[in-house]
This record gives sequence, structure tokens and C-alpha cells, in this order.
Amino acid sequence: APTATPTAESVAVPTQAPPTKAPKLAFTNTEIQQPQEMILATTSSTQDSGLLDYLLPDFDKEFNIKTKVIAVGSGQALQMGKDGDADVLLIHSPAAEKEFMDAGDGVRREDVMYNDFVIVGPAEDPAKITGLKTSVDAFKAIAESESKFVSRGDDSGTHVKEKNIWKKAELEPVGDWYVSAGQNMGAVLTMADELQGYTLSDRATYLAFLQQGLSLKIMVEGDSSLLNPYGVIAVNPAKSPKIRNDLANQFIDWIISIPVQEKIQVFKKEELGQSLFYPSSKLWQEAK
Amino acid sequence: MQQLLDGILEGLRLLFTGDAVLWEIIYLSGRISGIALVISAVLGIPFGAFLGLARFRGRRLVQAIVYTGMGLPPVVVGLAVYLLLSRSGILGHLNWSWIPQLFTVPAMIVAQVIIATPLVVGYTMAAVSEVNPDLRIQVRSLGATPLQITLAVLCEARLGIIVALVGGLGSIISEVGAVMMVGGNIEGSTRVLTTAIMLETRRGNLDLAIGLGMVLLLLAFLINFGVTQLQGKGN
Amino acid sequence: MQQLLDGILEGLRLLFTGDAVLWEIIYLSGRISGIALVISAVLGIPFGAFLGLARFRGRRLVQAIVYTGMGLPPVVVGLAVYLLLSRSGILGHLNWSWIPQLFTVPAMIVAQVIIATPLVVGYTMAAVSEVNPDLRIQVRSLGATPLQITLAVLCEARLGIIVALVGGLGSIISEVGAVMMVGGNIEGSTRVLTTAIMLETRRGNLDLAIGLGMVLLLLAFLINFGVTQLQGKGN
Amino acid sequence: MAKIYDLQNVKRVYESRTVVDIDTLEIEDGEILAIVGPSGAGKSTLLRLLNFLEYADSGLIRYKGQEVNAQLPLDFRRQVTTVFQRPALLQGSVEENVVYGLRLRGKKNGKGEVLEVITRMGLEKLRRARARTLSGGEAQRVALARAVVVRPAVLLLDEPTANLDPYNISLIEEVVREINRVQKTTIVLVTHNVFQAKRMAHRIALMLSGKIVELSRTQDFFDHPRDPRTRAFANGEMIY
Amino acid sequence: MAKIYDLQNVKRVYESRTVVDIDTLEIEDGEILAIVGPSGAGKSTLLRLLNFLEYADSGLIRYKGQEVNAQLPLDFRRQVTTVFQRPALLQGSVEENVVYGLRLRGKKNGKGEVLEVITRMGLEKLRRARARTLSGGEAQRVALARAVVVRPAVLLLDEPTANLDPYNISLIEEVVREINRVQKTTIVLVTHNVFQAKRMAHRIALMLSGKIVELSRTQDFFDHPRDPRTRAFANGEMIY
Ligand SMILES: Nc1ncnc2c1ncn2[C@@H]1O[C@H](COP(=O)(O)OP(=O)(O)OP(=O)(O)O)[C@@H](O)[C@H]1O
Ligand SMILES: Nc1ncnc2c1ncn2[C@@H]1O[C@H](COP(=O)(O)OP(=O)(O)OP(=O)(O)O)[C@@H](O)[C@H]1O
Ligand SMILES: [Mg+2]
Ligand SMILES: [Mg+2]
Repeated sequence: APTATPTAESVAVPTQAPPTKAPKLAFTNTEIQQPQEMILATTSSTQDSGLLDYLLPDFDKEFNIKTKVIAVGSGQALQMGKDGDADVLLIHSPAAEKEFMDAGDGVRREDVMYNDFVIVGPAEDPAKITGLKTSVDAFKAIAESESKFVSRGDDSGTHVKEKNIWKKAELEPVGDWYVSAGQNMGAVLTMADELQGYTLSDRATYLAFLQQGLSLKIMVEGDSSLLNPYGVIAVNPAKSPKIRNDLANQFIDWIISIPVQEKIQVFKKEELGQSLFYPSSKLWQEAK
Repeated sequence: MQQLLDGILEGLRLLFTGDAVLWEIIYLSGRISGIALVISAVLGIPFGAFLGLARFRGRRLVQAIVYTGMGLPPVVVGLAVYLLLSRSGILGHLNWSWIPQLFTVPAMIVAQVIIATPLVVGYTMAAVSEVNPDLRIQVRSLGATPLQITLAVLCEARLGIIVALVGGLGSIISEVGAVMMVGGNIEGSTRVLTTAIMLETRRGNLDLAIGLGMVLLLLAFLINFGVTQLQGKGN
Repeated sequence: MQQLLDGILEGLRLLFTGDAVLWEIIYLSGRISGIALVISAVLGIPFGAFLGLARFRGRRLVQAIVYTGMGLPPVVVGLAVYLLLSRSGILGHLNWSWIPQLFTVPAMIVAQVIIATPLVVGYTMAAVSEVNPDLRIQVRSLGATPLQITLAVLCEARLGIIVALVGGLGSIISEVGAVMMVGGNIEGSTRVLTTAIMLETRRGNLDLAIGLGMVLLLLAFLINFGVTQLQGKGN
Repeated sequence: MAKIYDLQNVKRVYESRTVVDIDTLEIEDGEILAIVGPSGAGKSTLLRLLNFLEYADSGLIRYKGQEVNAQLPLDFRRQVTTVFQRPALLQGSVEENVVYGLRLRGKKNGKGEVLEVITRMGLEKLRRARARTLSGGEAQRVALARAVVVRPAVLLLDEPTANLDPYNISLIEEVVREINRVQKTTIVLVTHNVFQAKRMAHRIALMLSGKIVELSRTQDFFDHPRDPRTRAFANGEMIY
Repeated sequence: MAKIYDLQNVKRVYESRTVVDIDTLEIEDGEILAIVGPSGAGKSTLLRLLNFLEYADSGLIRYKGQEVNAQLPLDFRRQVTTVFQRPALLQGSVEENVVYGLRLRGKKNGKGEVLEVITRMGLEKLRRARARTLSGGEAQRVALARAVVVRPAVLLLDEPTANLDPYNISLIEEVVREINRVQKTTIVLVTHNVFQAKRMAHRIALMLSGKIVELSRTQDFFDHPRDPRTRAFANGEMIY
């Protein structure tokens, strides 16, 4: 678990629209109706970790909504928002999210939660990074020893984070040791395991694969620059008449509400001995 | 490796203890690919028969296009259908009620039809053009209309047509790129066997993924064993 | 939608201004699938011809297996090859030098061969079994060895065999699940056109993805147009 | 007798070779016309023209006064059928083959007729045999049965007894004569066997290199040939 | 003369029907043996047995003293070839078809011989024609040329002139006789034409329902038939 209790360094500013304290029903007449459908585009990590399977049934039941989850890359999720093919986005790519909001593609953004990245590597640790305090130092050591490093290479939130670290380390990773895989997190983890290399992973996916027999170990963690904040965005309803902005707001209000935030905190905590995601909505922070 | 064996066992376990969710996914896979295959057959067999029997200028060009279609990358098909049906896409934009929406079963069927049809056309063409040309003339002389001639030839080329359909079905029931993109792999509504396999792989549940793969293969085998029994004596 | 057109323009731009990286990817796609196709043809055509010509007990069972193989989901093939070649896999474990390593071109070829071979077998079988049986006896009477008989029949079924190979090539050059898993989509070493398309899609660069798709289709079309010219008169 | 076919200046060209080149030919309704001639003379090609399976490259063919072209209506087409030199049988049983022409015409209740024709041709034991396994002569008889059962107005026979033994030849000849007599079917019989032509035909035409060099009543054909080649052909002496 | 074939109690059964049922048959090296018999008698099936294309279900066939079975060595197999009743030609030109048997044997320099045989059969103008477009009689002659060019020790002919006119019949008969005389080729000629058998054969066998009911020198076959059915057959009167 992260050592310090970090505060999310959210690049994208939450929008002005104040979240309502208690979500209200999307429709008032409570007779049984066909559930209304809403499309949530998200990065694969939220689906692959099982978080959405854990949270969404409550939401769907409470509001008689059917949330359709489309798990894709962050870039594609944002593109879906731009094209009006999704009603609400749940992603972790702060800079791109800001751009999205600035372009007027989204109408409301809220912090939801964060988890953190860890630098993992083979037990032999050829670059000797175990115990290093910062990600920048670790990356420097890896580059210097030219140990294998597998990169997502797909402009995902994780990849963006990785590139930021290289930038901070003032390094240009090129060479045989640097493998740009262009794949999802799980594939990159197994690849790194296979090649006995290092990689940067979000904790949730790492833990999931650890249970499947991954041999990589966490080498560096807890650095505040390794935080991974997730935001939720309601897509601008001007994009398409089919966009359900009402449901999107409903969802945002719900996911940032205290009870749901608490639920996020305890997700898989018992099983893994640590939280996978840490709540960070404004309401939650104010309440603390 | 243990994992492969585990996967196979998992597959058997899934099939026999099979929970409702799994059966729903199986049913959906079958339904989508089945409907898509029927549509592809209806479009592809007549066109393939025509290409195999008729001689006209530009036939080679059409053949080359069909051959190319036989190698349409599912991801590209998925992408193109996605862009067309997207709410800001050419078709999605029109907002006509009969145009399927993204992330729905009809959209997936559209993508699969686009993938399977060229295969059915190509293989039907090959099968049909190998039928003894004397037979066509003979049947015509007996008073067959062009349609009846085509039917007679298709009937003679039965094995080839069956294999064309088997190949078409195989290509779409095992396809993941297009259904993932167009269907979105939504639990309980557009999740099929292949996208479920993909998801479980991403989640690191390799044995579950292999297990689902086994289920898929086993179903395919059962269907195909049925097909070989239907295919008639001597073939 | 604009994006589709943009994509098509992007495809043309890529082809004509084509940078070295793109050409390398194209070359790699062609090389991997080309080698895999040759291997599949060498394995699949003789076996397909055998299945089409011989009559033996259990032939239907073998046919059903081949048909099932024609629908092998590339992801499952990818997964299985992955698990076999993985460091802790049965084969990878052995550490023999001729066993391909994961995330290398040979591993990708292995996966593609597994995908394409059943297709070549199935369609060859269908093509061959439609050749007039009188011809086999005639050729045998003229003193042909079993091998020569098979060659004569294959030659008669030329169009069917060509279509079998076209279909096999189409299935692997457009396939993404297995090469992604086994090859790892490593920039500059195992990235092929389809995995690049997948990557650009995930990145949200849909026009670039469509553009790459266009490049793939255009290349496939050129190859296939060449094939139709080769395929001989009358077909 | 009325003309059922009327050919004027009909040419059929394959790859720049003129294979059929007939100035004028009239076939009378209800007659048996034999066409004899050497191998490659164009006899089978002429039958394909008469069966509307190919069209003349120039000249005019009329069938019952109608110009023959791709627009010929289906019920005209269905009046004419051919027993080909190389009979092409469909997969399936003998019976399925024989019933095929009736099925094409949507006739359901031809079962009795089919059985009768099969028996007539001496094929009753082979009714359920797979057609593709038949012997040469059996296949030829099945092809004839299949053509006869649809009761065509014109029956074109291309060497229908080439693969048959003397007994079966007389059987088939009898059947054909009877059809001509009873059903008034016009018959065009292509044969290389001048004796058969003599036994069967009302008129005989000799075809050489696509041209009809002699066409006369059977008696005259043998007794008073107008063309010297006619006699030579009949005696097997002809050199071309 | 030595025996080239020796058949003892040979039976061939298709779907529980015994199609060939021969107690004993010896074929002499260098003779022309004609086999006549009605349609469906089993003549073609017998030829397939003699060409090692099928094997007897019971009994023994010897070729040059060797027992015939699937293990028969290739050079024995290559001594025998058949001209089938329905000639199956390969795609490609007439010349390619004729040269095929030589190509199979890896002979490169048969070009002159091929041309000679093609000319002999009156096919020189069709050398480059696509084999699949040939007329019935042309195809039959190509098939014969293709068989003759490999100079087999045994030539099996299944109705080789069924589709030919009188002139071509005498031409082919002459060719066959010459091959027999000059190359000492053993010839088994299946024909439904008893006159042809008379013209060509040293000995004639009558086959009925799979059995050989009479086998004698040609002269005796016609003049002193031992079996009453022989005469009936020759006259086309036989009823079976
Ligand atoms: N489709 C075709 N293309 C080219 N040539 C052809 C075609 N069909 C027939 N021929 C040629 O036309 C000529 C006449 O053919 P046709 O079949 O009419 O002869 P025929 O008189 O029936 O001979 P036979 O008695 O041998 O059957 C032949 O020389 C044949 O090679
Ligand atoms: N593969 C087969 N399966 C079943 N029956 C067959 C098969 N081949 C031949 N027959 C039958 O065997 C019998 C003899 O056939 P075969 O071809 O030897 O006759 P044939 O004497 O050559 O007659 P024809 O003079 O008509 O050519 C026929 O009744 C035929 O139907
Ligand atoms: Mg002819
Ligand atoms: Mg026969």
C-alpha cells in the first residue's frame, strides 16, 4: 500500500457544477419500466480488476438503469466521448482529460478515486532498484544497466505516466533493452515476466496477475509521482441527441457519493490485505 | 504446462456444471453467428454461383475484390462499421430506426456478415466452377430455368458449399476484433465467447480463458460433426 | 462521417509518402504471413488431397476435426502457443534451441501456421473431391504413381486450391489475436499491420487505424489481382 | 407436314473456325431426320443450336416460326430436349435422374410414367442404383429415359446407341420409332452408323466440315446420292 | 504363345451384386481378344481388373505370372493401359494430353513420336486445341493416341470406336492391328459390335451377366458357336 496518504494531484480541475449531496431518481414515477440504457466508456483496468462488476449492479438496481460498459484504451474512450458514442467516461489520463474538458467535449468532471503505480521487476533485480525511493532513480538505474524494460507503448494512462517519469529523469529510452509492446497491462506484465524485465504497472492489475502466478516483485512504490487518479466525465450532450446527460449526471452523483466511495475503499481489501483503489471525490475529502 | 491442462479441465467443468451466465454467452455467440451466417449464405451463395458460372468482362477484377474481401481484417471491418454506426457517423447520424446502434447485437451481426460474405462467395465460386460443364448444358436441355440450373449445380457442388459455410461460420464465431469493437463486450448483452476469452485473458485468468476456448471448440466440433453426417454419401 | 474519409486519405498518404517504419511493418506482415502460408500449403495441400481422395474409416471424424480447426479462434491459438512456448511452458521449458522463443517472429509464424493449415486442408479437400473420379482412374491407367495421381487431380482442381490459399493467407494476414499474444506487438521487431491497427485504435487514432487498414487491403488486393491473372484461362 | 425448324445461312464459329455453316435446312414436324457425317463435322454443335443451348453467330434459326435467340420463351425451350453423346447424369439414383425433367416442370404425379419408361429401357433392376456407377450403355439408356419422360415435341439424339449392344440397339430404336409414331415427336438423330440411319430415318443429311452436302429421303440417299461424297462416306472410303 | 493373363475364379462384387464372375480366363501374349456382351455384362469392370485399377474380391488374377494385388510393382502397372469408354481428358491442349503418359514416365524426348501418333489419328489440325472442347469422336481418338504413345505391352480398349464414323473406324482399326502386329502388343477389345470383333480379333469371348459363356477362335465363334446364346447375341435377338 502507498506509504504516505497521498492526495490526488488532479491536473484537470473539477467543474463548477456542485454535486448534489443525495442523488435523486432519474424518473419520478416508480412503476416498473424497461431499464434505461447508459453507456460508460472506461479504461480496461476498471473492468479487468473487477471493480465495475462489484459496483455497478447496485447502481443499475437502484435507478433501474442498464449501464453498458465499454472497456477500451484511454485514448479510445476519449474518442468515444468526442464522437458522442458514450454518455459518461471513467478514465485515468489527467492531461488528456483536461484537454477534453477545454475543448468543450465534456460538461462535467469529477475526481473519483486513485490508485497507484508500482515498478515491478524480476527477483534477480539486475538494475538493483529495490529500495530506491523515487521512480526517477529507479528508471535511471534501469536505463544505465540497460536491463529489459517493457513499456505499454500505447498512449494509455499508464504509458503517459511512464513517459513523464522518463522525462523527469531526463532520459530518452531507446535500445534493445526498451521494449515498446503496444498492449494492455496484463499482456505487458506477462511479457515482462517472460522476458524477466521491469515494467510500470497499476497496482490492481499487478495484484490480479500476481494471483495467477506472476513472478515479478514490486521494487519501487509509494512515490507520490506514481499516483494514478481516475476521473469521471459527463459527455457534452450537444454531441448527439441520443446522449443521456441526465443518466450521466446521475451516475457521477452516485459514484462520488460517500457510501459508494466507502465501497470503493473496501473493494477486495479483505482478500488482498490492501485496497486497490482509494476514494478521492470532493465529497469524500470534505467529509474527512 | 499445468495451465494448459487446468484450462482444459476448466473447460469441461464449465460445460458440465455450466452456470446460466455461461450458457447465455454460448447462446448469444451461436445466435449472432448463426444469423450472420444465414444472411451471408443468402447473399453469398447466389453471388458466388454467379461468379463461378458466368463469364463476363471484368470478372477477374471482381474475383480479385472477392479474394481481398476474404482477407478483410476483422479489426478493420469492426472499425469501419463502428465509424459508420457511431452517433456522429454517416449512418448513425441519420438516426433512422432500422439502422442498428453501436454496442448492440444487430451491429455485431452486420460486422460478421461483412466478414463472412466474401468467404462464402469465394468458396462457392470455386466449388461451382469445378462442376462438370456438360452437366449445366444437360440440365438446361432438360428444360431448367437459369435458377434451376444454378440449383442443380449447387447441389452437385454440395460438399464445396458445405465447406464454404463451415469456413464462414468458423471465421465469425471465432472472431474477436470486430465484435469487440462494435459490440463493446457488454456483460449480459453483447458479451460472446470470444470477447469473454479476451477479457479473461486480460484479467489474467488464463485457465478460465482456455476453458472458454475449449467450450467454443467443443461446440464447433459438435456442429461440424453434425455437418459431416448431413453431407451425404460418398463425400 | 469525416473520419472514414480521413482514414482513406490517410491510407493513401501513408502509402505514397510512406515512412520507413510503415514499410518495415508492411514487410514484416508480408514475410511472416508469407512464410506461414508456404508452410501451411506444404502441410495442408497433401493432407487435404488425401482427405478428399481416400476413403477410410473415421474419415468423417477427421473431417469434423478439420472443420473445427477451420474455426479455431485465433486468440485461443495464441493463448495455447503462448502457454507452450512460455518460459515455464512445456516446450519453452525444454530450452531447445530450435524451439522458437515467445515474442519473436518464429513464434508468430507457428501460430499462423496453426490457424491457416486447417483452412488449406478443408478447402483443398473440397476442391479435390469435386474432380471427376473418372479422371483419377484414367491417369492411374496411364501409369501414374499415387503421387502423380494426386498432382494431376490438384492440377485439375487448380482454382479451388488457389482459393484455398487465398483464404488461408487472408485469414492470417488479417488476424490479430494470435500475433498480438505470441508476438507481443513489439515496436520494431514484432509489430505487424494488424497489431499496429489495434494499437492505433486503442490510442483513439481512428483515422490512422483506418489508414493502415486501407494499406493492408490495398496490398491484399494487389496480390490477389496477381493471383487471378495466374489462375489460368477459363477460370 | 409443316416445318418445325427453319435454318437460313446459319454459321457457328469457335475460335475463328467455322464449325457449322448451313445455307438452308428445314426440319419437318413429326419426321425422323438422321444426320450422319465424320467425326468433327459439326453434328453435335448443330444439335446444340437446335436445342437453343448456343446461338448462331450469324444467320437465322426459326423454331415454330419464332426466331431463336436468348429471349425464346421458356415453354418453347421446354419443347426440345437432347440426349447427349456423353450423358451427364446427376448425383443420386437412376429414378431421381429420370424424374428430374418432370420435377423441373413442377409435375408431381409422373411417378407411373417414370416407372414405365424405366422398365421400357430395361433398367427396372437399376432403379435405385446410384447413377454415377452405371455402365456406359446403362447411362446412355438412363439419359434417353430422362429425355423421353418429359414428352418433348422435338427429341434430339446424339449417338444414342453408341455404347449399346445389338439387342439394346434394336430395343432403343423401337422405342424411338414408337415415340415418333404415337406422340408425333420430331426426331433428329445424329449417328455415325449409316445402317441405323437407314433403319430409322425418313430423311438423311450428310454433314461434312459444317456443311450439309446432301439431304434426301432415305431411299434416295442410298440409291441415288446426288453428291459423290455421300456414297464414299457410306462405304467408309471417304478421305477428308 | 505364352499366357500374359491368367484368371481363376475371379469375382468382383458391387453392393452385393456379383458383376464379374469368371471361372477361368487366359489371355495370350500378343493376341487380340475381343470381349462382346450386352450392356451391363461387366465388360468394363473386367478391363478395370485387368488394368489393376480394382482388385478381385475373390479368386486370383496373374499378370505375367505375378499375382495382381495392390503390391504390384510400378513397372508392371505401367505395361498396361486402357482407353476408356468415356474418355476423360485433362485440361490443356490435345498435345499435352497425348504427351502425358510419357511425362509420367519421365521421358523428355517423345516429341517426335507424339506428333507421329497425333497425325496418324487424323488430329494434326487439333494439336493445339483445348482438349475439353473436342467432339465425341475427336476425344476418343485423343484418348487412343495418348494410350498408344506409351507403347504398352497390353492395350485395353473399351468401345474405342463407339463415337466414330465408318472412315475413322477403319482408320482406328488399322492402327490397332498394326500395333498388335509390329509391337506385339496384346490387345483386349471390348465392343458391342460383333462385326468389329470379327474384323479384328483372333479370339472372341461372349460375356453375359459377369460370366464368360463362350470363348473361341473368331471363326468358330461365328460358325460353330458352342453356346446357343452366342448366335442369338450376334443376331441382336437375345433376350436377357
Ligand atoms: N467450345 C468449342 N471450342 C472450340 N472448338 C469446338 C468447341 N466445340 C466444338 N468444337 C470443335 O468443333 C468441331 C465440331 O464439333 P462437334 O462436336 O459438333 O463434332 P461432331 O460432328 O459431333 O463430331 P463427333 O462425331 O466426333 O462427335 C470439332 O472439331 C470440335 O473440336
Ligand atoms: N462402382 C459401382 N458400384 C455399383 N455398381 C457398379 C459399379 N460399377 C459398375 N457397376 C455395375 O456393374 C455392372 C457392370 O458394369 P460394366 O461397366 O462392367 O458393364 P459393361 O459390360 O461395360 O456395360 P456397357 O456395355 O453398358 O458399358 C453394371 O450393371 C453397373 O451398373
Ligand atoms: Mg458429336
Ligand atoms: Mg462398359
